[in-house]
Amino acid sequence: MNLYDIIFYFFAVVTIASAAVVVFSRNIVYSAFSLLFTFFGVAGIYVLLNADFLAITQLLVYVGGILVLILFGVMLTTNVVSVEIKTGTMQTLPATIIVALLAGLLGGIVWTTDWFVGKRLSEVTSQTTSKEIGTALITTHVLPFEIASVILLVAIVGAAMMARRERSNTNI
Amino acid sequence: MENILQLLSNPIVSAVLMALAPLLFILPYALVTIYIEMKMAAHIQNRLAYMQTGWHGTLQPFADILKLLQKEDIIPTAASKFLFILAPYLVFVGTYSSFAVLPFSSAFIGSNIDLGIFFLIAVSSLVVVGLLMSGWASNNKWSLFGALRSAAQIVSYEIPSALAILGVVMVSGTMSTQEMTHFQDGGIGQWIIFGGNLPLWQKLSLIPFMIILFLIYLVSSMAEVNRTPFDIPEAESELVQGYNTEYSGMKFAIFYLAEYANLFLVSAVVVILFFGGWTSPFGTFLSGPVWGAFWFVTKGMLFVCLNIWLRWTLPRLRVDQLMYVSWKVLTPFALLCVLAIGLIVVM
Amino acid sequence: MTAQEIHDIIKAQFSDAVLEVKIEGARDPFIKILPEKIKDVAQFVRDHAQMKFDYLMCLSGVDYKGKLGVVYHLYSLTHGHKIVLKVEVSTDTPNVPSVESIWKSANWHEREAFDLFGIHFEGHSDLRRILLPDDWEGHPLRKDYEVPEFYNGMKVPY
Amino acid sequence: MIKTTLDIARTSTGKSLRTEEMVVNMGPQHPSTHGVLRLEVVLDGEIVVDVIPHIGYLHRCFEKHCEHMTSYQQVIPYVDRMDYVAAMTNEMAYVVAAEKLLKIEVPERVHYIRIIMAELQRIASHLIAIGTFGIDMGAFTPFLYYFRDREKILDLFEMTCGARLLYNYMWIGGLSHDLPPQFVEKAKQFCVDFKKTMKEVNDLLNYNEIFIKRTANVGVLPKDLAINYACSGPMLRASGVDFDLRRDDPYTLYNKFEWNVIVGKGEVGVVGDVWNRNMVRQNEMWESVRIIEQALATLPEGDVKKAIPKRIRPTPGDAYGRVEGPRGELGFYIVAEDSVTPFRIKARAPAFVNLSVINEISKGAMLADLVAIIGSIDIVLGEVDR
Repeated sequence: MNLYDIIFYFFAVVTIASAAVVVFSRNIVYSAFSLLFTFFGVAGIYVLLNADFLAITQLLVYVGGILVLILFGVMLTTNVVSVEIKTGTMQTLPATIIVALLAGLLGGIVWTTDWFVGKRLSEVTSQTTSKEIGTALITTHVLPFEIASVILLVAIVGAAMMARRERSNTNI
Repeated sequence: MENILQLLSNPIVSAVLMALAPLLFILPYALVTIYIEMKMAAHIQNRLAYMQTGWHGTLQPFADILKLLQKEDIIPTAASKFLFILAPYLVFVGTYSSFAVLPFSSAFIGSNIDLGIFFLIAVSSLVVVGLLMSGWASNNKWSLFGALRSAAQIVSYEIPSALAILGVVMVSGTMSTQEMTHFQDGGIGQWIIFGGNLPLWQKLSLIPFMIILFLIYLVSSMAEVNRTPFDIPEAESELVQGYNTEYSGMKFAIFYLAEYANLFLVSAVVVILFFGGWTSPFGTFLSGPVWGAFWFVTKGMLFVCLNIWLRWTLPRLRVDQLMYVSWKVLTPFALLCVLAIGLIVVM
Repeated sequence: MTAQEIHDIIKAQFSDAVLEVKIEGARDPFIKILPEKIKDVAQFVRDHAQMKFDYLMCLSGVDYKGKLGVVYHLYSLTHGHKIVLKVEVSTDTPNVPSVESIWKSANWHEREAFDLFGIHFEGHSDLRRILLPDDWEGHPLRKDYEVPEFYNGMKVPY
Repeated sequence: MIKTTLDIARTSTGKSLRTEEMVVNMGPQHPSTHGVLRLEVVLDGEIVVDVIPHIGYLHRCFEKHCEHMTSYQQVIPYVDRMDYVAAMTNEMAYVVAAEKLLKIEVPERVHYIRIIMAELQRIASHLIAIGTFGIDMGAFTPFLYYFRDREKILDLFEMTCGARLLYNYMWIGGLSHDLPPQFVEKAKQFCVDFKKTMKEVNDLLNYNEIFIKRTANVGVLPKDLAINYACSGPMLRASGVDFDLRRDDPYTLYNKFEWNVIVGKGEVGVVGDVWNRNMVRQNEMWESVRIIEQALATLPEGDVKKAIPKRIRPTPGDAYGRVEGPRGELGFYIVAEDSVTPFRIKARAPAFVNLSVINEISKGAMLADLVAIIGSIDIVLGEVDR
């Protein structure tokens, strides 16, 4: 077991353990904070996969953006501590079906993917990924990229509109 | 001897040692900066500050640290204990990990990764989570207020600061901090604030935009380190120190250390982005790996002192004025500058 | 306006409300008013064009040993004259109409008089203790007040 | 009426959006409540919905104590401790009221010295008011500049009566002792120095852009409300009411001197806002210097004590005497019966009255503005609670 493996298992344990806390914790704030370690662990695994751009984006978007947003939402909720989250079993049948379908899908992907094995981090020559990602985004994948940006723009305009409508009724 | 060498060659040990290296800088730096801050504040305020401990009070920072170490570490009964303890370390980790990509000189950089400056933006978001955690875990309404204000502030100011960084990245064509510095090598005229080493007409047309970007980054960096006039999250007279109200002893010291480390970090980023990083202002004169470290730290400390100066001179903004500055002034101007720089660079 | 003229106007309007007047020989000329009428008189002197007592300088409770009094020091910013109004009520039923709706500054003054003298101001919006703790017993500035030996079960040491 | 976000949320959907207000307890141990004031603040986000002041943490039974004195003279040290930032003016108010009760006329030199002392004290008190207001705004540095000048005034007081904070200098019928030999010279020197340094701190704080942004149009107290609440002093004058007891109800020899009443004009915002209150104080200090300089130049010779009986026994009756303290109208209502003990003394504390307006002017402001408003009222809790 070399350093690479140790780090990998470390991140894997961090990710799974904290994800379990997210699901099983009865305190909504603990769940939210635990999400931090899940995101962090995933980012670590990305680094091990030599996907440095993805890893940093994961940190920036999920930790810096989404997690903070979730925390804001959670903290501004009244009586944060006393919110009872149901962690019992309910609606077993639909849940089983959905989980089974999902598991099947994931399993299929795992089975059919041509896994890139044999090479370790030390053997892969460290090279930049951002250049390739950038080039790919504005050449081969330019259409999805543009569509995504338009959708985001629409979302921003919509959010601004919703925020404005409340104001327009009052003359502040 | 051989054993030690063998131990050092162990990858885990050497990785840990490398990770500890920035501490060698941060700890003495914090002591010096505390001293400088107190002395500068005192002289701005018409008084002398420490004069008793050591020559002109030079030993006072050590005494302060000793006092903080000895202090009883109080955890409020109603606090969420685990998060309360974790929060200061998380804040410190967020700042500390950014030091990995600071190029102290051409020879020393923690990790010369390709996405240096991008990494720096990303990990500083850990600080926000730490602050929110400390504010919530303290179980104090003032702390929660401080934490929410602080998170809102840092998240808002990351946008203009990231845009300012983007402008510089477009000029230098790299996100690696080390290469960005190499781009500016060759004397004061080659610094990015004067257009870097691009052709002359591009340089000249870039200068105004670069100065605007520099000011934008300077203001938003001050907001990100929560110092006056942007110290709204810890406003003493409003929120009673905000998120760190309930902290004492070593945990408070960690917050304090993180704040000072963060102060140097943003100053260093200003230096890397606009003022040539570790390069000598005189071209090849006084340059080299060791002189590089000297220039880097000196330039960084100059901006640290600028921050201190402003802190002890200006009153504090109000929270809505703060948001106004970020969203309605800095962000549009930063966008305009990025657009203009894009046009200039492409032409 | 002199105190005599002010008195004459008030007397003409509220002939039965003016109980006593002292102008000669007094440091501050005062008019003693029937307690039930104080609010009407206050409203009148504030709004009357020639008097315009728009500024309530001070409102003090006094314990005259057996009787409780309230003293209103009025001033007119417009005309620059002053007058003192006084009311007296018995210690057993210390009820005085509140003038809070006329001069808002009376709010805290009346609360203070209630707190320290136990004068009950009828129609006051928020008659709570102001200087003493909410659970204090008695009204300390009354002349017959005796310092309690215990406060909340704790012995008061002197 | 200023709309809060709560109103906005209600009006937009027609019914109340489910937002919850937060009640926070500001004080008694809070750095910017200037002592032990406690405010129960109802907040909607950052916006103040309601403020309920709770006072009395510093209640020292001043009025009860006075009823147990063995002489009228003994009240003076207690009066000092009411408003410990401006003890001289407190003494002045009490002796003015007591002399009115006793119908005593004091020598002219006493009047002059009292005016000099009261005006010096006004400057000292305003220096603290503006300095601490700066701290409330997050500017720590001006505070120490203001304190440097206050120190010189305290030196003058120390020279005169040996005390720096609680003087017991003005007595009924005169003063405890005459001015020391070099006092006039040193006071004149102080006036000259003060004018120079005052400009410096004025530039440092009052015309700072951020400071103006923070204070202009905040906590506006309209004229009629100010009168209705019987606000006084800089608080009243900042709202545009041209009223100063020193001129309009002269109590010593103030009408002998040439000076102006400072009224808020609203240069950078609305008349009656926080900035105006601060600026009225700032400009009043200049006028005080003018009065002091004139009084020093024309200081008459003479006795500083009038022969009065050791045990004062006034004829029964009551008197209300008031002076223009740094915070506003400071009045004492003294009821005397045939005894050497005061029957009843009521202190009309300006800060007490001024503070009662806080709920009215801070609704709809932000939390940071609330701090500014408290600072601009310039309360001294020793006086509020007595």
